[in-house]
This record gives sequence, C-alpha cells and structure tokens, in this order.
Amino acid sequence: MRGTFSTFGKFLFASAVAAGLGLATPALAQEETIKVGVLHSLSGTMAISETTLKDTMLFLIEEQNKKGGLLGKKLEAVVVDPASDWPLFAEKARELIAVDKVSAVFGCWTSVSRKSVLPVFEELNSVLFYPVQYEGEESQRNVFYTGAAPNQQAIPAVDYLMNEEGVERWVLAGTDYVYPQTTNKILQAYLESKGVAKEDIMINYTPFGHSDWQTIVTDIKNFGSAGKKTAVVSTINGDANVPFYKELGNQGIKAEDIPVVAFSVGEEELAGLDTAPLVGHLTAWNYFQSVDTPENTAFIDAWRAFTKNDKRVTNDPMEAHVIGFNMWVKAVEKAGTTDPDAVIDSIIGVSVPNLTGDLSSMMPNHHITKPVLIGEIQADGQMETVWETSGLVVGDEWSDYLPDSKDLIADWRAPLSCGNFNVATGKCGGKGIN
Amino acid sequence: MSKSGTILYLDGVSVAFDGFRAINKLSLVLDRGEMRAIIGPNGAGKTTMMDIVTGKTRPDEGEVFFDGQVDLTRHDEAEIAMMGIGRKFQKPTVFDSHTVEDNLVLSLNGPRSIFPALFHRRSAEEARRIDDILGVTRLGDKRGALAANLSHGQKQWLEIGMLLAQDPKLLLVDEPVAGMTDAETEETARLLKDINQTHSIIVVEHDMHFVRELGVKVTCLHEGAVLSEGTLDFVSSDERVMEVYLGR
Amino acid sequence: MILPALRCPPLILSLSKGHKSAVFAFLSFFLSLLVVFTSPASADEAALRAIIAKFAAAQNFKATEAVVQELAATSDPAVERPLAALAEGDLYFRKSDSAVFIGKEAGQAIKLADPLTSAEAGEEPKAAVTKIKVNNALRRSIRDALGGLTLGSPDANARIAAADTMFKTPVAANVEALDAAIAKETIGSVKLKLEQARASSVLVSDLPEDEKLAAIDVIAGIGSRDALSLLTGYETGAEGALKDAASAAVASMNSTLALWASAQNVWYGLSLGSVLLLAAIGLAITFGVMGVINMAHGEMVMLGAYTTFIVQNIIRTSFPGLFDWSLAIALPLAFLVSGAVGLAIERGIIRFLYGRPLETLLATWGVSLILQQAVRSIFGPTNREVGNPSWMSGAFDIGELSVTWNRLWILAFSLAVFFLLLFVMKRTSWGLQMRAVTANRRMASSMGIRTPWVDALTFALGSGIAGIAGVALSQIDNVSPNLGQGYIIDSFMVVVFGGVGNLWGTLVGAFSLGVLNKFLEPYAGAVLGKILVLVLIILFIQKRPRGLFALKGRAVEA
Amino acid sequence: MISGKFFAAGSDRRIFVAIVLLVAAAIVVPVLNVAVPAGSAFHVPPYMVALVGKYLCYALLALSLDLVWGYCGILSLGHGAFFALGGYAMGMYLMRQIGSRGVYGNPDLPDFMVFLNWKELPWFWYGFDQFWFAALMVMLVPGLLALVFGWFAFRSRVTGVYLSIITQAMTYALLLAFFRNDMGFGGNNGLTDFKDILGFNVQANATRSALFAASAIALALGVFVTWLIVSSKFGKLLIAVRNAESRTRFLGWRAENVKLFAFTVSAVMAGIAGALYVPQVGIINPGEFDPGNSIEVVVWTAVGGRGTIVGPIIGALLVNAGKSWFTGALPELWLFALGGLFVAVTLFLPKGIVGLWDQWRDARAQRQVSVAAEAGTDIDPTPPKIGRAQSGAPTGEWAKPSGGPEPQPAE
Repeated sequence: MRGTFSTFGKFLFASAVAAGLGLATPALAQEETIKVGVLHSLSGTMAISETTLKDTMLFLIEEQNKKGGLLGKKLEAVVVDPASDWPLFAEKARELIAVDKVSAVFGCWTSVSRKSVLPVFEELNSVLFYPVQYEGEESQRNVFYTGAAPNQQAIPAVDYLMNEEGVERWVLAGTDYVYPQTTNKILQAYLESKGVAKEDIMINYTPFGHSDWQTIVTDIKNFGSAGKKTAVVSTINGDANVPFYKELGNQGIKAEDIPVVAFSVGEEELAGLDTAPLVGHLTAWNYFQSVDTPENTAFIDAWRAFTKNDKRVTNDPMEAHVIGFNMWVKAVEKAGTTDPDAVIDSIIGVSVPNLTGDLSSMMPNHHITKPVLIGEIQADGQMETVWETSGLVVGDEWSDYLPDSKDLIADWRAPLSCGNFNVATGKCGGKGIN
Repeated sequence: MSKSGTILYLDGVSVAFDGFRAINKLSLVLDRGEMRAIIGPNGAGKTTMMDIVTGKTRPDEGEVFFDGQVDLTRHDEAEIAMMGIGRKFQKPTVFDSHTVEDNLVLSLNGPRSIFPALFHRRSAEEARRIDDILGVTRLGDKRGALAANLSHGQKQWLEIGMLLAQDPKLLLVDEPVAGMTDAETEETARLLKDINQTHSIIVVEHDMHFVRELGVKVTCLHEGAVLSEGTLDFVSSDERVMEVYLGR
Repeated sequence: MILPALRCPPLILSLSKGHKSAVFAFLSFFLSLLVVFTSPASADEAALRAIIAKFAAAQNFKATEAVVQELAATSDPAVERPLAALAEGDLYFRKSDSAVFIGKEAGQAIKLADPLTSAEAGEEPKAAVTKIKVNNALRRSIRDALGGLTLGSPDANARIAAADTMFKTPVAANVEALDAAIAKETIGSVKLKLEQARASSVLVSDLPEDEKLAAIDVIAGIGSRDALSLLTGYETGAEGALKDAASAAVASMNSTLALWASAQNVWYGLSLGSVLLLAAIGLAITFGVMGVINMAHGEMVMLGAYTTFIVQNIIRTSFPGLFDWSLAIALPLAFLVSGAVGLAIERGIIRFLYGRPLETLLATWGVSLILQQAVRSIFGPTNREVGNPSWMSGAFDIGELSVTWNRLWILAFSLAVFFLLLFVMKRTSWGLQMRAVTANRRMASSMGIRTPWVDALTFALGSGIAGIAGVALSQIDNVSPNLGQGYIIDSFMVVVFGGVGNLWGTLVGAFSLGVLNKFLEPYAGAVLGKILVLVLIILFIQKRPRGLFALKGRAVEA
Repeated sequence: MISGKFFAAGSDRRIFVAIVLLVAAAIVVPVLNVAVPAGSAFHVPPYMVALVGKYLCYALLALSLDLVWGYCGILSLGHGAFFALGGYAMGMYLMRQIGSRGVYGNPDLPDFMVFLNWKELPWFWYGFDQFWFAALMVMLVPGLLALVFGWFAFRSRVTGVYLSIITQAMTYALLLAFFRNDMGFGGNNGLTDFKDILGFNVQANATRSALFAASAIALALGVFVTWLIVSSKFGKLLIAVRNAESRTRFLGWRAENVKLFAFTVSAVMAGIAGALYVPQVGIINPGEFDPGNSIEVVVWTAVGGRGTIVGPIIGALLVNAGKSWFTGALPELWLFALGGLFVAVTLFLPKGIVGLWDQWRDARAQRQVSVAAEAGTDIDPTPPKIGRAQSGAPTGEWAKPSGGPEPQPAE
C-alpha cells in the first residue's frame, strides 16, 4: 500500500516540480544582464512568418551589445516557442515576465496571439512591442504597436488605386478572420464615402490555408468584366497567398487588367514564388527591402552578415522590430531604468530613424508614425516603390470609418492616460454609459 | 407447413454476398423442445444461417419465424437475444479481459438497460445461479481467472455457461466440442441433452462421434440448402451426402 | 494616336500570345535586326532622341506618360525599343548627365546600351543611374501604343494580338486603321479578329447608328467575357435603339455564359478532385490496404515537394536548359526519397505495430512531427520556390471554358498514377502477394510469401506514391513544412468516404467530393461549402458505415 | 451505499490515493500561494498556480477520453471539440460579465460585435449573463452534441477507423465554423479580455487559486465518477463492448446505448474541463477545435496508460509539463522530443506508464507465487482489477485489415 501511495504521489508532484525546476533553470547567468523576451512561434503554422522575427531580435540584441549594451549591462535574449498555439502564447508570456523577469517582450504576429497575451501584460505590468500590421481598434497601456494601423496601409493603397489607376470597382478578398473583416469594413465605409456604389464592391472570405482558388479567381475575372476598371484588395493571409497568386498567374490575370493590392504579402512570402507572372501587382507597406537609403543598405548588409546568408530578405515587420527595439533602448536610456512604468512614460515622443530615411516617433496612442509605400512586385521578388506618402502618417488606432470608434481616441500621457477616450462624452471608457 | 408449435421456422430463405449465394432457398423447421444437429462441409451456409436467425444478417428473401409468431427479420440482435435465442459461436467468443465470473454476470438474464446496470448490486439469487453454472461447467476453480488465460476447451465451456446464464428458449450452438478431449466431448453431449429437457437446441458440429452421441435428427446443408434430413444413419448413407463429403 | 502606325513600313515581328515579357523580348530582338538591316523611313533620329531625353526630367508617372504618348505619336518603329524597355523596367538615366539608356543589371553594376541602336554604352555602378519608374497605368499605355504599331506585322499572331489589344481598348481613331487592315487581310481568322476590333472601336466613334447596331451584333456574336464587359460598359452610356440592342445582347450573352459557368464548375470540381485523388491515393495503399493509420502521410507528400525543390535548385544553378524537364526528373527521385523514408518507418516502427492500428496512429503522428521539424531545421520555415515549367504555365480556352495547363496536367497525371497503381495491384505478382497478405497473413506466409518484405514494400509503395503526389502538388501549393498538414484530413476523408480497401472507391470518392465542393462553393462560400461537405460525409457514413464501395460479406465483419 | 462501497471495499488504492492527493492539492496549493509570503521557500508562485491549474483541466479532458477509449474502445479524435464547446459556453458568460467595461463601453454587445457593426445580441447569446445558465450550457451543449452525434453513429454501427475519422471530421467542421466571423463567436480571435467571474476579478491571485482548487476538485470528482462507472456492472459491460461488441448484442445488450451513454458522459466531463480551462488561460478561440489538439489528448492518455483512470492524468501532467519545459528551454528541439515520445511510448510502453508499473508489479507477484509454490503455500495473486483489465489491446474491429498480430517487442 505504501509503495503505491508514494509512487503515485511522486507522479503527481513530479510533473509540477519538473515544470517548476525546468522553467527556473535558464536564470543562471554569470553577470547581471537585462533580459529581453522574444515571443515568436518557431513551430506550427505561424513559424513560416515569425521565425525571421526571432532572428531579427537576436540580431538587434547582438548589435546593441556590440555598442556596449544598455545602461552598462549586456542585453540577453530569452527565446521561447509558443508554437502557434494561442493559449500557449499567454503561458509563455507569463513565463517570460514572471519567471525569467524580462524587461520587455518583442513578439506575436497574429491578432489572436496578441489578444491572448494582453491580459498577462496588463496583470504583470510589462511591455510588449507588436510589430505586425493589424486591424486597429485597440490601444493598451502595456503594448506598443509598431506595425501599421489600417490608415497606414489600407486606405492609402485604395487611394492610390483610385487616383492613379482609375479603379471604380472593388473586390475585397480576405481570409475569414478579424483583421480582414475589420479592414474590409473600414474600406467599405471609406469607399462608400467616396461615392462607390454598393454593387461595385464584392467581398469574399476564404478559410485559412485555402488552396483551391479556381472558383474565386474566376469570380474575380467575371466581376472585373463589367466594363469598369477593377482591382482586388487582398487581405489574404499567410500560406493561402502562394496558391492564390499561382492561380492568378495561370488564369492570365495581368496587373494591367486587374491589379491586386495585398497587405500581407511581403518579400518573405514572395520568396516562395516565381514572381514573373505577377509583375505589376501591388503591395502596401511601410518598408520595402528595395528602399534605397543608406540606413537600409547598412541594415541589410549587417543582417546578411549576421545570418551568414547573402540572399536573406528583409521585410516590413522586421523594420517594425528595428524601430520598436531602438525606441525601447532610447526610452530606457532616457528613463535610466528598465522599469516598465518608467519606460511607458518616457517612450512617448521618442523618435528613432527608420530604414526609409525618416524619423519615426512613438505617439501618445502607442502607435508610431510611418511613411506609406505602395510597391509593384518585380520579377526578382522585390517591390518597387511606385508611390509614397509625402510625409509620415500617424497610426490611427480608432478608425474614423467605423461608427462606434470614430469618437474614440487614445492618449496614454498623464493626466488623460486612457486607451479609449470618448471625445463626444468627454469620458474614458468607450461610450461611457456608466 | 404450419408455424404453430414450431420454435424456429425458416422458409425459402436466401441471402447473397456480392453475387455469391450463401443461403439458397433454405427451409428448416424446429419443433418446440427439439434438438437438431446440423452438419455440412465448409461453406455450406451453417454459420450464415445462424447469422440470419440471430439478426446479424438480413435475408434477401424468405420467412424466418421464432416461436411460431415472431418475424425475426424485423428485429435486431439485441431484441432477438432478449426474446430468448442464445448463441454460441464457432470460435469461442468470450470477454477476454473479464474474469470467468464477470463473463457470467454479464450473461445472466435480467434487465438489459443502462441505468439498472449502472446501479446493479448482485442479489443472493444471482450469486447462487453463478455458483451453479460454475459447477456445471467445471470452472469453479477458475472463477477469478481472466477469460483470456483459459484453454480453448475451457473457453468452450465458459461460452456454454454463458448460454446457460442467459437461459434462452432456443440455443444455437456452433461447434461446441472443437478442441475438447473425448471425455469432455461426452460430457458436453450429456450436458446438451440435459439442457434439451427444457430448451430447444440447434447444434452445428463436424464431429460425427459427438453427433452420434446426441442421437437426434440430423440436417445436412450444402451450398445453402438442405441436402438431406433424418437420422444420422440415414443421412450418412445418403449418396449425395457422401459425394459432397468425399467425392470432390 | 495609334493611327499613324499604319504608315510605318511592315515590321518583322513575331508575337507569341503568351507572356508579355516574351512579347517584349521578341520585339527587342527583331527590332535590333531591323535597325541593322533596314533603314527606317522615319522621323529624324535626333528628334526622337530629344523626346527620349525627356524621360530623365519626368518627375512622376503623369510626366512619363506624356513622353510615352509623344514617342508613340511619332509613329516611328524605332521607338518600340525604348518603350519596350521602359515597360520592362529597363530604362535608366545617368545621374551625371541625364542621358537615357537601356540598362541590364550585372551584379552591382548596370550595363548600359543606347535606347535606339542598342549599341553598348559601357557600365555604371547602380548608384550612378536612376531607373525610370513604371507602373501599371504606364504599362497599359505602352501596351496600347505597341499594339497599334504591330497591326501591319507580317506575322499573323502579331496581328491577332494587336487586334485583341485594340478590341479591349477601343478608340474611335482606330476605325480607319482597322478598315485598311481588314481590306489587306487574307487570313480568315485574323480578319475576324480585326472586324471584331473594328466593331468595338465603331461603338465609341461618331459613326451612324446602323453601323453601331451592326457592331453590337458582331460583338454579341463573340460571346466572351471581354465582349460582355465591353457591351455592359457601352450599355450604361447608350441611348434609344442602341441601348435596347446592347441590353438584349447583354442578356443573351449572360444566359449563354451561365451555361459555360456550370461547365466551368464541373471542370473545377474535377480538378479539385484530382488534387484530392493525388493526396489520397498513397493513403489508399498504406491505410486502405494495409490498415496503417498513417498520420505521416502528409509529410511524405511534403518530402516529394521538397525533392522537387532540390531538383529545380540544382537544375537552376547547373543545368538551366533542363528546367522544363525538372518535374520529370523529380518524379522518380521523389518516389525514391519518400519510398525510402516510408521503408525506414515501416521497418523501424510500424512492423512492430501490426494488429494494433490505433497505435500506428500515435506513432506516425510522432513521426510526422519529427519530419516536419526536420524539414524546418534543414530548409527553414519559409516557403520554397518551385517554378512551373513552361508547359505547365498559362491557360487555354475551349469556348468560354478556361482551362489552365497545370490543372489539366495534374488531372491527367493523377489518373495515370491511379491506373498504374491499379495495374500493379491487380496484374502483377507483387500486387497479388500484397493482396494475399492483406487477406490472410498466415496463409500467405505459409504459402511461402515473405510477408515482412511484402509489408515493407507495400508501405514504401504507398509512401513513394505520396512523394509523387508531392511533385504535382508543388505546382499549385506552398512548398513549406506545413504542406502535408493541409492534406492529411482531406485524404482520410476521401479514403473513408470511398471505402477503405478499395482503390476505385478512392477515385470516385475524390472526384465526387471535388465536384460537390465546387458546386457548393458559389452558393455557400468557400468556408461554409467545406463545412457542408464535412457534414455530408458524416451523414453519409451513417448511411453506409463502410464507405461508398464497401466490401460485403462475412469476412468483413470482425 | 455508493460511498460505502468505495471506502469499505478499497478496491483500488490508487484511485483513492489520486483523489486524496487532488483534494489535498486543492487545499494546500491555494494556501501556499495566498497565505505564504512570496519570499518563503514554501510559496507557490502565481505563475505555477495558473500553469498547473491548466494542466489539471487537460488531465480532466484526458480522463474523459479514457472513459470512452480506454474502457469502451471508442477512439474519439474529436474530444477537443467537447472541451472547446464547454470553454465557449464559459467564455460567453465571461464576455457578458465584461458589460460596459469593454473598449467601446457597449453594455450589451461584446467588443468584437461592436467593431463588426452588429446592432444587437444574437439570440444564442441570451441567458449567458447568468452563471447558472452558462454552467448548465457547459454540460448541456457538449453532452447534446455527443448524444446526437453518437446516436447517429453508434446506431448505424460506425466503428473503428470510420468512427475515429468522422469524429475528426466533426471537430474539423466545428473548427471551420467557429473561424467564421458570421457565426457570432468572435471568429479567429475568439473570446478574450475577460474581467470577472462570479464578481471576482479573473486576474486576481485569490481567484486564480480558487480556480485551481475548483479544477483539482473537478478532477477528483471526475476520477470518482469514472471509477464508479467502470467498477459497476455497467463498467464491465463497457469493457465487454470494447472486447467483443457483437457478442454483447447476442447476449441482449444494446451496445449502441452503452457506447452512447459513455460517450455523452465523457463529453460532459470534457465540457467541464473546457469551462474551467477558459478563465485560467484567459482566452478561448477556434484553435481548440484543431484536430491536432484532439490527437494530442489521445497521446497523453496513451502515455499515461489507457483504461487505468490515473494513467491519463499522469500522462496529461507529464506531457504538458514536458511541453512547457521544452518550449522554453529548447524551443528548436521540442517537436523532435514530442514526436520521439509518441513513437517511443507506442513501441516500448504500449500500456503506458501505469501499464508498465503494473507489469513490473505483476512480475514481482509472479516471482513471489513461484517462491511460495515451492514452499508449498498457496497464495492467490488476485489480479488488480482496473490495471489488468487493460491487458488485451483494444483491437476488436480494428485488427481486421492486417490479420493476426505480429511480434510486439514490449510485451
């Protein structure tokens, strides 16, 4: 009887203890360092996009250490793998903050992963830098959004098509999840405000990883044969893009006839594709690898040296991490501490050079200023900028084109310190019914 | 033929699998209280006939009646078993990961729905019956052994014990003595005759020694139909039967 | 503006209907010949150079467009070279002196050539030159301009291409040029195209109403999407009898096109079915015949796709001429690679698990995780580029049915694999042994069949076929470590739906699910369509618990 | 009567031990977390509470699978669906509790509905502002789905591979459906940003400890109920159905009803596990329906040892602890480790950890018997009921395609 008891007691506790011990071990460092958490999926469906960002963070931290570290200490990256599993993101975030005691976390790609870790950052009061373009409609005290809000990507792209290409008829094609849904809602409202008729907008959603695009591409072709210039605004995500573009190419849809502008297709995605049939299709980002500035050239060279791969591409979310990391470094130096509260206060207004030759600044709404570039896909898989905003665009967290969010603003400076301040009622907290 | 007075009544039954006729216009009648031995070469349709009677296989055509009035083709296995038809399989089929005792507990007749089973407690009457059956089948010392660990012969006995526990009106017994010693075979014959005092039985067996021991009417099946019927001596002297068994 | 083109001497041009890039490549090539061997009766070369030099000063696309128009207006055939180069993004100007050149990248430098004569003009580092930017709108203008210039080409295909371009972008001024071309035309099919192009131009001209009515008839007779597009656009602005005629034509074309659309749907369904068949057919062996619940099946497909990638990579770097053969070379290699991995899995793991099929599920799931991560470690997590050979690119039309070459080849290929497999299973002694082992292992082994080897080779065959499928699927899908995951569930659905252990069931299952999916998609949308198919499979299994082509009889029921 | 049987008979010590340990954990861990100061060696950090609380929910899920797979031979590849449905029911309650504290301050509509421009609450969200209603739905929705699905499937005698594949199809269809934003469950993002549960802040330490305790108690109850079921006559019937389904029919049992009951009870347990899981991880989204997740549950159960009640719990705890450790310490390698574990367990531990332990104990008992036999005494090695009940691998219908079993090294 005793034997049974102790053995099974051990089993039950062993798992708990194993977890505790295991997670505590990485803390054995020789000298005192400042730890930086890297929370990107290295396996599962999102690894395809996120792995590069992990490498970027390692690169940035190494570069910073070469410059002497931060506050006289070396930086140390703590890499974990949330494995494209959303609850695991929350668990790993908690582990990074509570167990590894990191000073800041750089991570997440999908909106759902960010949503999943939000409560953790709020509860444990740490900071997250989120580098990917997203649907907006959020501003949280502990999160800094270094990717594009819809007004920094989608709306300028539509403007370009309307003005430069004379597009009158629109296909909004997206993967069925929140970012495309919200972006398309915003675009629809925007297009209608510009006088586009309802029947000139076609909205289509497909599941994640959709691979058979024959019907939809034909639908697009048919929709485009109504005698008006037609364009496709694509919020198709991830893996579904390659078969989509292959089908476009094979069905002979040329950019001159029906251009496709995409918000989720960057240099990394195009690397898996023969782009010759796609020349002229468009993407809208805040950075292209082809951007011809000294900062960018230096960055690409250093990055290739770091990865020991002279063909390694760069992309927009990488630049977002570069900006975010430099902002954090500057804010920590300004505050003289890595304490999150101090950093959250000091980072607002911090400006750092971005790779497109301007200075990006952190705004009080925790979004940053960025230029918007429209690029055409080239035969070598690069984008060529065909249009860019004359100045920098401030990320608009609450879209002006959604009825419930147009009165909201975010301003994290004292005394307002509110992520959803309603300018109509003058109260913090959305509609402010209470 | 009249159905009344019969325990089992098959008329013109046919069934085909992918074009192969396993049973071909088979007619067979068993009176109440009768024991019948069925012989026939492999593929004669013996097991398929049992499948039809117990509801496992639906006949393509023909009538199958139990107890003179119940149309068995309209019922499934569980209903047919509840009406009182028990079956022992050719390959002894017992619950391997249960003890001998538990095998019998599951077979005892009684309510067959979920909740009684969930809250079932063994009554003194049931305990007595289990003891009886263990005695009859000589498995008393194996009561707590896993059925998987029984010898082939013991499994045969256990399955017969399960039949007894089920207490059906009609027993279908498929090759009960395969793998038994001579002494056990004789014992089985005696037991079946004993059971026949109160139950109707159909026995399928190849062992002619055993069939002779039973001393009952014999039906020989061939290619899904009755080839010959009568006493064992009559059947075994039938030329067609000899041809089937020896000729080809 | 394209009208003056007619007065140009005939150009020696060969235009293929395919890629634009090819068109331009040919253009440049023949033009270079032209420049050398003919003396163009052209505007003054110096004048041309003066216009071309304006490119350097053009600050935006509108300015560049103006220069393009100016060049086109000279109607000098010599302008085609710089225009083609511009469309290709190969026109540069030197920062130091604003001289315009055609440039080709060569490492860190740009090789320059004269825009008119293509004479070599040295090299400049990238930083010293500026590319003259081009966008879709510009490319469209250039395409229209070049289209007009090729109307008089001696090559029939070039004339057809020109007529097609003019058809899509009607300009009133074209009518005259087209009339002249029609008068000269001797080939019937080309003449037809020219007349159609004329009709579209007539609509936008100020010719009398009866001519326009005739034009509407001509366009309605074409019946294509482009024609419909043209008439629909015209209809909105038309008035009176013309509007009625256009509306009637649009209505009748729409109903014809609807018929074509359902035919198109059937084709898409078959094509989707062929993909499902390819994905599932290896599983029909490992799962259907052997009873191994092979969750690593998708990874075998993935290995096949990666083999294709490696083969193409080697060909690209070492034997570029063989690129069109890359798939043919990859096929046997993919079969061997996946087959070998399958063999190793069978020998190392699965042979210990026969009779415990549920355990094979767990073990092969583990194997699939390992294979995925291994590929991720070796090739990286991102998509790898696998190109389409030229014979698999593009599409052709049967009536209004658009058939892409890659889908057609995949359909043919899937059927070929299927019948080859059927032959192996039914007609060869190996197939006989395989079936014998499946039916009764003990009996087979006592008859002298070496069952372990038959098992191993059967599993390797199933895996190898999955690898072959990977070669085909690399043509339409991502080549990434997640490739296999996308197909595994669908594959199991197909095999189970068709009936385990029956190859014909897999064939029928794949095609019926494909067609069903494609017919649901237009009504329910892609997501809901897929859900409905799954629900239908679940309900179907209730009706036929052992699939479409179930084996019957006693032996089946364990 | 029931409890009398449980404590008097002492029929399986390890069940008793497991329940005692779980109840003890439910009391001790929250105390060590809340009452012991953070510096103390006995302090359990909140991080561990949340983590182990999550594992306990997984353990309950694995236990529910064990009831159908281990005891009844139904390999469900869709158990994650029941878990997720329970989680969604709880998530809907938590969403309604946010009230006007959402970012848009809309008192009725959850945020995701506001920014997708929904004007009113869909009908299926009614009632979820009441905890009792949500709690009822947590059990009712998965239970009902299992009942309907099982009624169709078992009545039509869909068994073996076919059943496994259609359960997979079921969870896959639900995955796709819940991804759709039009469904009204938040699409890919799911439900998140929870504030209160029963008026307590979900992020507070005490609430988290309470949820941990609730999970431990729920698991203890799950163990107890499962034990009651499998040790009753019905439990014997379950195993009989696993061994030879058609034989039970010829004895007059309705095998389909037996399976249906077990499947439904199991789905309800999975639903409860999901409901406890959601407030602890703070999010529920369609990812939980992923067929891969359900397969992982099967793996936990197999690692611990199916048909053993405590086995799946041990498996779930160990595998998840391993996953937590590997994804932190060796992120590049953890899929190799996980994959390798599956292969190793199936090859070398076909009966799981608990099965291995039983084997070892039986072997020891066997030695004692032979020693005793030589000494002339008679010791009856009563086989442990639950552990050994497993010994025949649940082949049944499965074994058909490949014929007789081949050599199995681990046996």
